[in-house]
Amino acid sequence: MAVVFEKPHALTDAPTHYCPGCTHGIIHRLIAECLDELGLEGSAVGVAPVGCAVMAYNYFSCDMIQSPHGRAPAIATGVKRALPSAAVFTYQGDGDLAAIGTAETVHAAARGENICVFFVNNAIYGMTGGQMAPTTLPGQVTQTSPYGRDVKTAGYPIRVCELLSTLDGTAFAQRVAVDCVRNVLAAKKAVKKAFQTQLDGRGFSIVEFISSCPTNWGFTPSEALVWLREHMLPYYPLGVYKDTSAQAQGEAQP
Amino acid sequence: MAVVFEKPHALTDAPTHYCPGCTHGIIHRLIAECLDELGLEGSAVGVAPVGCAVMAYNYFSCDMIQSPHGRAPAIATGVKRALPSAAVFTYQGDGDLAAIGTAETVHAAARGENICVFFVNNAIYGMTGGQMAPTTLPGQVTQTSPYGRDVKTAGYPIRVCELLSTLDGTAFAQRVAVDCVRNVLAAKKAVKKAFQTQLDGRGFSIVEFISSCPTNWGFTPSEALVWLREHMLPYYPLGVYKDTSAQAQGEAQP
Amino acid sequence: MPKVTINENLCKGCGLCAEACPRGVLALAADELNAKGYPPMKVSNPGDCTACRSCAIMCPDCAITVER
Amino acid sequence: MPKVTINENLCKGCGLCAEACPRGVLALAADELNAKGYPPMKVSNPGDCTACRSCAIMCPDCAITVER
Amino acid sequence: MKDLNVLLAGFGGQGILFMGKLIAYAGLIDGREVSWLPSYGPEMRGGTANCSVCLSDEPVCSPLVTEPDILIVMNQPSFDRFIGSVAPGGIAIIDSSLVGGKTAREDISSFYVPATALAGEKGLQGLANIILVGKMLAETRFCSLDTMRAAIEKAVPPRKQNLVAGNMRAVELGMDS
Amino acid sequence: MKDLNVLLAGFGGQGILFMGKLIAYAGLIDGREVSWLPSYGPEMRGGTANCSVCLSDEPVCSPLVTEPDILIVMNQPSFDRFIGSVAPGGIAIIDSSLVGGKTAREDISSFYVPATALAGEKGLQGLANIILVGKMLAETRFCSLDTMRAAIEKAVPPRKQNLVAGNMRAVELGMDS
Amino acid sequence: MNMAQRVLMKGNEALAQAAIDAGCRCFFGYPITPQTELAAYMAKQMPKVGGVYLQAESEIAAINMVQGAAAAGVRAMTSSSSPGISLKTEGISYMCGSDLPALIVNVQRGGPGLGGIQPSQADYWQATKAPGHGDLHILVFTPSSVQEMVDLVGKAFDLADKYRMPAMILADGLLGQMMEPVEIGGKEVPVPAAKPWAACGHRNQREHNIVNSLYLTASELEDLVKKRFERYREIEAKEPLCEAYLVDDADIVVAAYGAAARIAKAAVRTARERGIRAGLLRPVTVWPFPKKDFQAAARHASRFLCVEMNMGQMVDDVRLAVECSKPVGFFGTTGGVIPTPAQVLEQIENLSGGAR
Amino acid sequence: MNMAQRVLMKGNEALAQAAIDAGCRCFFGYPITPQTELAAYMAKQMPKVGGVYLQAESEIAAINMVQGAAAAGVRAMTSSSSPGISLKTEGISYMCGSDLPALIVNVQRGGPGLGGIQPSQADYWQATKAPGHGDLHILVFTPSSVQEMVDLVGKAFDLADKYRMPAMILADGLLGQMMEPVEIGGKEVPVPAAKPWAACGHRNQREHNIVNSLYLTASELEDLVKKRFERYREIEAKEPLCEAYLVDDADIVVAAYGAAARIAKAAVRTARERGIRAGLLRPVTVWPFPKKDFQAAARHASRFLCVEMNMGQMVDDVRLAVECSKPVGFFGTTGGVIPTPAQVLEQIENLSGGAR
Ligand SMILES: Cc1ncc(C[n+]2csc(CCOP(=O)(O)OP(=O)(O)O)c2C)c(N)n1
Ligand SMILES: Cc1ncc(C[n+]2csc(CCOP(=O)(O)OP(=O)(O)O)c2C)c(N)n1
Ligand code: SF4
Ligand code: SF4
Ligand code: SF4
Ligand code: SF4
Ligand code: SF4
Ligand code: SF4
Ligand SMILES: [Mg+2]
Ligand SMILES: [Mg+2]
Repeated sequence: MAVVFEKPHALTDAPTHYCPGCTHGIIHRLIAECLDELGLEGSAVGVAPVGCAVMAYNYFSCDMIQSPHGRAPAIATGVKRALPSAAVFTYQGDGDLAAIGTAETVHAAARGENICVFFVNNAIYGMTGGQMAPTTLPGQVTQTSPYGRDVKTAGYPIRVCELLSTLDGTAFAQRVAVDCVRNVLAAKKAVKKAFQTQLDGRGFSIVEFISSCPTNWGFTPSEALVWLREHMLPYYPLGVYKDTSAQAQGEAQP
Repeated sequence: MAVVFEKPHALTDAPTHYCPGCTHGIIHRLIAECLDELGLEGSAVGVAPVGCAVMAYNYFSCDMIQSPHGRAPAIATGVKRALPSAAVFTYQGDGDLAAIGTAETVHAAARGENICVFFVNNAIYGMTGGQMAPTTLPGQVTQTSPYGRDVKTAGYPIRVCELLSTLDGTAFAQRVAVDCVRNVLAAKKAVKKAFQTQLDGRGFSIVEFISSCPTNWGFTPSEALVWLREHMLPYYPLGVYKDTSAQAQGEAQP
Repeated sequence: MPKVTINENLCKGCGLCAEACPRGVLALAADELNAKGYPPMKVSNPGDCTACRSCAIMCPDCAITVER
Repeated sequence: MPKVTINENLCKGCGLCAEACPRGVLALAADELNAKGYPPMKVSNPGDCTACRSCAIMCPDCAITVER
Repeated sequence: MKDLNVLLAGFGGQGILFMGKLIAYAGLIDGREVSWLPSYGPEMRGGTANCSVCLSDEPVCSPLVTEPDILIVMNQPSFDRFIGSVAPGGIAIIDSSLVGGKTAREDISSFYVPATALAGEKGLQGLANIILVGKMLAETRFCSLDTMRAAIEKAVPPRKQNLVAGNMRAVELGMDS
Repeated sequence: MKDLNVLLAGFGGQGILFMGKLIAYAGLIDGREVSWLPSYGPEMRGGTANCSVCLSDEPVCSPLVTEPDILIVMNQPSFDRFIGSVAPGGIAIIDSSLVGGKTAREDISSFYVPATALAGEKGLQGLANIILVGKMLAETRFCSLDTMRAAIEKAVPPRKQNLVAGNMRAVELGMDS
Repeated sequence: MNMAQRVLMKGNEALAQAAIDAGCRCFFGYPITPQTELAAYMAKQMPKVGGVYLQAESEIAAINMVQGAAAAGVRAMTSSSSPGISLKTEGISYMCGSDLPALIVNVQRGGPGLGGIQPSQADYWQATKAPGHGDLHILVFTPSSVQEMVDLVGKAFDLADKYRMPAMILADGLLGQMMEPVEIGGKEVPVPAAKPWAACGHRNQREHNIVNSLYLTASELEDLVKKRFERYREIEAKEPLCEAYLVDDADIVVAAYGAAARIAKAAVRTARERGIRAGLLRPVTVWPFPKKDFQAAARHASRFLCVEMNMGQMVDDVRLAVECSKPVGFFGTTGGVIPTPAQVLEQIENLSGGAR
Repeated sequence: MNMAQRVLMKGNEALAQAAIDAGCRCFFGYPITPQTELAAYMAKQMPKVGGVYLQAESEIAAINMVQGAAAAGVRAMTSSSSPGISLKTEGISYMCGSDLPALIVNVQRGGPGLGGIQPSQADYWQATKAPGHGDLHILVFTPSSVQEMVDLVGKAFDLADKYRMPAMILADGLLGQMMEPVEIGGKEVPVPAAKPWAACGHRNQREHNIVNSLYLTASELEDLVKKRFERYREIEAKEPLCEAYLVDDADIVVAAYGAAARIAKAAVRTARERGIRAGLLRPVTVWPFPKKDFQAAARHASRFLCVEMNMGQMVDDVRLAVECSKPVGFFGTTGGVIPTPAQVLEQIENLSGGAR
């Protein structure tokens, strides 16, 4: 009998601390599968964020660095500049990447830093117990938007792929979702493309995963995926926002 | 005989410390003229950056706060939230606004913070003696890009108006230049529109001034304006990037 | 023959696999908690499995192995 | 009659006003430095001035007053 | 009255912190000094939750209970971790629906209450924790039943006062078990 | 040899710091201890520039010259600011093309050299500063002419060695003035 | 809350309510454990009193928003925990340099780095010696009960306004997370004194105000700093706060603040029961440090024991206060470990054995 | 530069060249006066040696790039000045918590806040007590000549690697901006010791390395911190550096470091000429503080005088070093004012008058 699905090698055996049904686990696996398939585990250096994924350093089998909150792109820049042959990636939440780390994100992209950024947008600060994130939807209730996010005072959610695509250094930017089998499979392709972008030396790549946080949204895991589909996807349209690969240059872009 | 041109009231009598021919002076005057014309001097609170304009607090006659480097939009946010009826503006250079202050800029815009940001893009860190700025052009020689800005290592210049226009909270964004009489007059209109945007409560407005730094560029003042015209304007196209005013909604946008 | 296996120690009983399975092969344990306090997922209709891997693709905890 | 006045203490001799003046009214002092060490701008052809304000609009130091 | 140091432990979601609040409110209502300290942070999620409550007639010094007079546990890991720490002469109350083993300690009084099963049987789903508090009340008489009712009324949010009756039933069930 | 504390002052762009470098290099070449300290930061731009140079046979302690043995000034504000600080018995060398006044001090030797005008006359535009260094050399003999030439060769960037001759002419002009 | 009530509240929430009661109307924060409840409380309550709650994009933005609001003349505050406080140090230094009053809350957790999230006191040095670059100080209060979280907030705001400088509540995860009965509310919201220096729009009625920390002329900057230090000297003379517990005749004086002081108190009490003449000095302000209380105690005490949830950061302050006249021992836990009364008692017993 | 030469160089530039000579191959910075020349030099020279010069978007990004490069196992550094250092404190704390070696240069300027740009030593407390949150220390070197800017850089990198911790060169605007003759170069670029802990890709040949400062279990974090402090104790025993000048028989011992020490030295020399038995103790490391040298001097000296370009930040360290056995006076300037030898001499003379 042939094994047609098992844990990728680039994931360790450590059980994760994530809540039941948290999509962080799916995204971890996709990245690990791509590291396996591209043979990158030995040359990869991953950078874990501050956020629910802070302990990603225990879950990926490649060398890992734990970054200060929001600074993962700067840490990754340091690694990549020191070791240009390493396959360097960050794994970051929306608070980490789009709030405190805004400057580091924008400038890593503007520099065309040759790294991959995996961005988990779950519209909330998961780790700290459910505060409003820069990507929290208008009207969404969180611990710090108890009356629903009021755009008049709390402002508007940031669409990260759109923002970064205006920068010349961004080589590849795609938004994916992990709410169903089809989207998870598409997400994996995006992850692979991101790594390929780095291997080709084309510069900064980002994959934004529209994700769920059942715990802080207050839903069951499958309810959370429905909410994601119905509320987040309209605000955060999926698609390739930028792709400078030769191949893509032929194709149309959204 | 009628005076048809004199120093606006909202500028103090203090002589500025700017180098001969530095366009900071022109931009100061435009802002002061608009404060005069809109009767805002008494309700205005200005925020000076860290940069050559750090001592703007001595030059504007309205109340002024000197901000840490890059944090002027956060300071302005604090003022505006505390005193919603104040006319709050920041005055910032490209290092201040687009490097260290990236997060504060992006988030003030995303929040639709009801303030005006006057952004002096002179493609260099003037105050500290001519280092590369986020807006320094490819190939441009500066103290820290002595071989010319190499986009492979130093990355690409950031187009701030384009970047911020992707954000829902940005109500008005225009790029102007101060290289000739016609453009200076257009710039003044933009400043007034920015203040009007705030008075109308429509949210975040930014006017980006394409400016010169004769000292650190190594040109005479008028050579510098020619260089600005020939090199900066092609990279930083002038125009209105966003305008949510009712009036503008009728018009086409670039 | 297709075979799906669940590592009950890793499983957190989230139910995403069962939701994803087009064949109703999987169901949560009714009266059982694993060491972490979760009701583990069970293979209740092993014979219906087609090894389509949908369950494993959605499992956040790599608790599922599929063989054919 | 149009009249342009330059405050020589504020002037830094940058020359932007002269460059902007369509009528060649202004010229830098040849052999003179003000207290700050700059050659101040001079109104060399006052009669040609039309009070168009171009010089003042370009002056970074508010050193120019225009009257009519 | 004697100081009472209580440690409550179980999985997140079992109402461990709420148990603690009930006991603390009871102390407050009786005019005692009180402290309530939860475990906090990510360890709460998925993992175990625990909570220290102190009742005393003098200001509470250390709110962290390391040698509880009373331990209530609602899962196996907490039982394993904390049963040894109960002060000699203390009391352990164990939800035996969820905890398999028994302690060998003879210097403490141990009570095995199948609280989760009981709650299921009696239509008091989710109130296993309150049943255990009831047991604690029966064994210690740390407050009156009236105080307990008042504590429940305080601990339950204003808009959910309809839950008070169920909670009281659970307390009584626990007292009788 | 005696310690020599030199203060050089003028507008930015007049080559004040370069003057200092020449003197410092001369000291270095002669094997002396040397320090060179510029004023720095925004005050340089538009405003005044000044520079402290110390030559000594022992390691220099304070590189900041507050009571110069020698003052060279190239503008009025610097003259006004520093002329009073010259150590008694010291020397002041003043570019009289740019500085109007004269000092009343009699405890120092003052030399008024119209260096800027001279430079203009002699086709040595921009070398007024070097003329003043020449004057200093003439008055103090702090180094030999050969050392001065070597200092100029070091201070002038390698690609601009063609400027050395002009500089030397300016030195000599200053010595004779 | 209109009448003082005795209610059960978490330290974080009680502090928040007390700030509102003290007239704070602008809160700018960024989430971090273990202070999240403070911000959450503000998010809920500020809108009800017409105040501002704003979640900033970062701790840096938050402290600068506070600076802006403070410069505009209102009572403003932020709260965070250890790593977030490091990020605020530039802003705190600016506020010191600009003579701006504001409140900063540090609900400390284990460090260094990301460290942990359990209670700690390892930012004592940062708070008391270097909450930013340059010559400066801030007022630092160390509550040791939820009630004190409440009582010190008003005091902190008042002194900050009076001396025109930032004040810090240096708490920790234990105090932030625990519930205790507190009396809160029932007082009129104070009307803070006028701030004629504020940048709030001059209404064409006065010269423009400038809030600034830049002084390019060194001597001018020096004058200002020296004047500021005169104010600091005044504060050191007038404002130290310290609780003395059984110190009058104490042979062994335990020094502890904040959460550690609660534990130390239990140990001191038991030590007395066992016949050891122990006492507790509990600094309620750690800047200004209550030197006089220590000097007084040094007259009869034979030794001191610092108990801290860090590696011994207050020890030197005690040694300096007693002019090295008596030995100062140390017992501490770090990284988020909370010491037990029994551990402290053991130390006291060892010392008393040694002393006899 | 292949052979050691005696050349005239600015302190900032000499330091940069020395770092390259010490094998530093990654520089990440952000412009700030008065350290700009350092970065400019790196921008010019790093490409020539195949090294990395990168101007970061901020000081925070720069320190984190340093952290990344250091975690990857290379010698990396950043430089800044006072306000920029405050912004780096979170990153420094992370590097301490992750046991990462790196070099941080602080060319101090007047503070607090934006302050000024003239030379200052007002970040002494920040460097020695709280360069970040949590229990931690970094090595702090205080050069007082351009030559020492050069010599201490290699030392700083070596000790940082040896003890796996950040090192700081605490300089100031005077040292950064002045030119002096220096001997520089001429040595082989050292090959730093292997770093088996580095996160540089495991090549499928070892377990994955993790560079991390998070330990959610408090006791685990405590154990680590306590182990780290054992290392600190070793450093305090082995690594203090101090220059003693005319101290052997000194009655009045001036304590000064960095630029202030140059000025103090001149004053001490003149005092000796005037028959006053003055001497100078010049700490070259201020953490670890050279306590023994002070203890030795305290045996014969009747008093100490700290001379600093701040409001007296080293005074307590001296008092603690001599166990308050001798009075410790202070003379200082702040805000960027540089003291003159005459002023210091006056203080010495006053003291000696008072002492006689
Ligand atoms: C400097 C700093 N600020 C704040 C925190 C607290 N903190 C930890 S995780 C987190 C937010 C995490 O949210 P996100 O990045 O969206 O990740 P998620 O948990 O949702 O996956 C915050 C604010 C911190 N550790 N350090
Ligand atoms: C935190 C901090 N970092 C750096 C500096 C130094 N600094 C002063 S001005 C400046 C850049 C100014 O450039 P820009 O914003 O473009 O303004 P310009 O001078 O060109 O008008 C820098 C980096 C500082 N004062 N504070
Ligand atoms: S809190 Fe949310 S994001 Fe974090 S592990 Fe739980 S479900 Fe996932
Ligand atoms: S340095 Fe440049 S930007 Fe600054 S004042 Fe001079 S010309 Fe203007
Ligand atoms: S492999 Fe497919 S059919 Fe089999 S259990 Fe999984 S989802 Fe169901
Ligand atoms: S998806 Fe995985 S973790 Fe969730 S129930 Fe199924 S097997 Fe268990
Ligand atoms: S007003 Fe017009 S014509 Fe007159 S001087 Fe100025 S530019 Fe020339
Ligand atoms: S533009 Fe103004 S400053 Fe420049 S030369 Fe003319 S008058 Fe003088
Ligand atoms: Mg998130
Ligand atoms: Mg600029």
